Amino acid sequence: MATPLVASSTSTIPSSTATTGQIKVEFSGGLELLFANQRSVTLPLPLPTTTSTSTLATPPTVGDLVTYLVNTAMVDPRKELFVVDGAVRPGILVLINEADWELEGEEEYQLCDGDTVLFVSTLHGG
Amino acid sequence: MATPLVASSTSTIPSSTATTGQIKVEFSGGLELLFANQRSVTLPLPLPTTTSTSTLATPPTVGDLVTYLVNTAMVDPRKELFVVDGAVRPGILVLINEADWELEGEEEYQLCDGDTVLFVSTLHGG
Amino acid sequence: NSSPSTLLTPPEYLRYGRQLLLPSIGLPHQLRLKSAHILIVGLGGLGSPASLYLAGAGIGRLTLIDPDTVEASNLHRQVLHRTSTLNLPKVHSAAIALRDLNPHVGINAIHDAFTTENAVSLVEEADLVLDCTDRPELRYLISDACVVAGKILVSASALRTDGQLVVLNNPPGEGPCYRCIWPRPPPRESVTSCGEGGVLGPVVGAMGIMQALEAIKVLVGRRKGGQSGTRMEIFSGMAEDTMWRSLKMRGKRKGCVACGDLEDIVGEKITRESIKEGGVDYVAFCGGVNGDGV
Amino acid sequence: NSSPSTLLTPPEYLRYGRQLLLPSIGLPHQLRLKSAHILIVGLGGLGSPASLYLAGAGIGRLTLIDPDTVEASNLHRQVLHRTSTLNLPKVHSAAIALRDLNPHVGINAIHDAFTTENAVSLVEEADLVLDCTDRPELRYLISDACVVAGKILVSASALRTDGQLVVLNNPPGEGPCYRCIWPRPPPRESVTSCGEGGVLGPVVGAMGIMQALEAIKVLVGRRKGGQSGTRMEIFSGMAEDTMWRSLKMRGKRKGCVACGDLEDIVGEKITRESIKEGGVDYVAFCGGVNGDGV
Ligand SMILES: [Zn+2]
Ligand SMILES: [Zn+2]
Repeated sequence: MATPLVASSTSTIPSSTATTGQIKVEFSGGLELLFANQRSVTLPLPLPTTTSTSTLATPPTVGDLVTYLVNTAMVDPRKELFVVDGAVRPGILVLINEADWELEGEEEYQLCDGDTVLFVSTLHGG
Repeated sequence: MATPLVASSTSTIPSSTATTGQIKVEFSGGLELLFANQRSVTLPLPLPTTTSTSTLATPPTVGDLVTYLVNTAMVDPRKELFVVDGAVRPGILVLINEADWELEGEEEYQLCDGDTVLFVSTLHGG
Repeated sequence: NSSPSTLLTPPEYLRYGRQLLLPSIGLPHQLRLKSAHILIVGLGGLGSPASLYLAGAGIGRLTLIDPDTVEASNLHRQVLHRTSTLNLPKVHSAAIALRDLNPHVGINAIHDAFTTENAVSLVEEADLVLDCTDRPELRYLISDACVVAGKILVSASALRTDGQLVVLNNPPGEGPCYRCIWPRPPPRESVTSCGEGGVLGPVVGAMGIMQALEAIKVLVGRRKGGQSGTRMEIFSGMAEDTMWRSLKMRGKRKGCVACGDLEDIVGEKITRESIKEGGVDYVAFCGGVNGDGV
Repeated sequence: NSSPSTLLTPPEYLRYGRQLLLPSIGLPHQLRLKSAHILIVGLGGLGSPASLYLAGAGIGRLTLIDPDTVEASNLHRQVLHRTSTLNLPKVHSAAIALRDLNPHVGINAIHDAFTTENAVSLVEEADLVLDCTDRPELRYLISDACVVAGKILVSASALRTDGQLVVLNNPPGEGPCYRCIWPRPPPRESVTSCGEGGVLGPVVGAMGIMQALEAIKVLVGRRKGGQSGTRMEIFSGMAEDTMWRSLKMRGKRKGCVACGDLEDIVGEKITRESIKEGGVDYVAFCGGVNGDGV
């Protein structure tokens, strides 16, 4: 079966920030194929990343989530199918709590406990 | 247009219990026709009823909500299309937060702030 | 009747190529579809798209039963039929269309009512049943027949601009049946037919297509159901915000007279024999006058 | 071309009786449907059910355009066509079926590609447009043509077991266009066609039926849209829990080269003339090689 996105050990995360909540990340329109065929995963806040500790002081943003996903969680080696030039590639919509992220501040939106972030790859077939 | 289900004045409700929250009540499958064609209404908790003050001490139940709806909110005089023998009539499903109320305790379920109660009339056409 | 098919012919490979590509279908599941026999009760607004898409997908055998003939007032929503098949039995009109859509599908057209007498034997011959009817008494009868025969039932309905869909008795003996969810019938005066209340074509069409999809999902193991896994989809076609909702339904009802355990039942358990011998009066149960045709 | 119809004939009353009963339709809205002219671009998996249900509902005139002919691998999902119409142009196969379903509908079948040359004039003649195509470059072209012609666009797509649906430029000049939501095209390597990825029939069928429903809702004033009222329905056909979700989309994009205000646009605004005279190279924009047929 698929490798889980979240490592089972979270002991490397400082305890002061280890329990601020969790978010749900969902994939649709075929993007789940890039993420071990998982349509929905739960991630802790702050994000389980060890590559950057500078962001621990402020809540992670959706931009941080994208970085985490492409660097750590994505199993498909074709990173350009998710991120191009450091941003979510054209043709992928990002929805924060079922609303277009443009309505919420795009990359800069700060993730809160209970948020759902949905990545939808646009379909063209018919 | 339709008469709103909730009276605009809530001054008769004791202040100690006036602000415990609100619930969403929804109608589907044609039941909205019995309620001034409203698919969705918001009600305060405790319920805006003056017929029974004895229930103010404990949170209202879904049973209390049904009584409120049939006595106060329902505009169609054919009460038997909603309640028969004091209970929701056969053919109407009650969903508490999108789950069959049988999973939640049926009439006895105590309403909480933010709950959604959905009444669905079963359809038979095809 | 539904012997497993072990291969596809070259024309079938060509025809089903776009669904053979899908990881959720592939050759093994295409063969499962080919070996399946589905009973469709009712060839109206639900049965039209359901049968079209099931025939298209390559279900090996479809049995169609409906006592009605094609009327002009059907054609706004029953898009399987045609102006040129007006007055034909619906099952014959349907068979013409479905055989031309996909000649690899065996079509068994029965121009008759679905009754207590033929219910169980028809259901027993099939692997899966679609309830595409329009009356509560038929809905109870179909469900009871599916329970005694141990078959999964894909049930849908529509009226005005609303629709509902649920997969029952899935898997047989584990998921709730129609009576578990609706143990008592609706009062007769609360039942509105499409003839009385009207119905919008794409609304009933959407429900029928969803039935075809759910039937395929059942056959390829992607609709598992179980004691607590039954969901009902409800559709509000005219809504400007959320149109579709997925509701979590109850499990089996202890003491259900159709699917409950014998020791829990108060009264008489419904059996193959009681259905067939008229021990269950579906019309009276639903508050109607007998002679209504069940 | 779409002069208002002021009455229904007796056969039409009979045929549409079940939808005339609906409060949301009734005679005034049935006449609105009868006076409407809808352009359907693409008669494949989406266009098949969309055109069937729109013809059934009594849309006065349907213009169908598609350059392709019916192939065996279409028939699992393109249920408007038949084994007996294999190799016919899809629009002719469609016209046969739709005229027989409802002879009261005028069918204008164009066996040709939808191109920069004919796009604007075809869209201008219609009241409403359905995008039932399968390639990004056509989706941008159709949207641009709808913006310059001031028409509402009902756009849907499907692949594998997923589908998407959105009503764009609704009302014209107020709701977002395709470019507002997708200002930059997807990289060519991320675009998968149904031929490559496969598609399940009832999934694309559900999306096409939903297009017919949304078109009817637009015509009868039940899909108002506006600057912040655009939603996208996304469908996960194989999901065992929630299959349909309704997402709140952004409004118009300031500076959109198609629908933005002139003073906000960096670069050249897309106009009727720039489309027609080849000033917009849709194929190159979408990363393809010219000669692909737009
Ligand atoms: Zn039962
Ligand atoms: Zn725009």
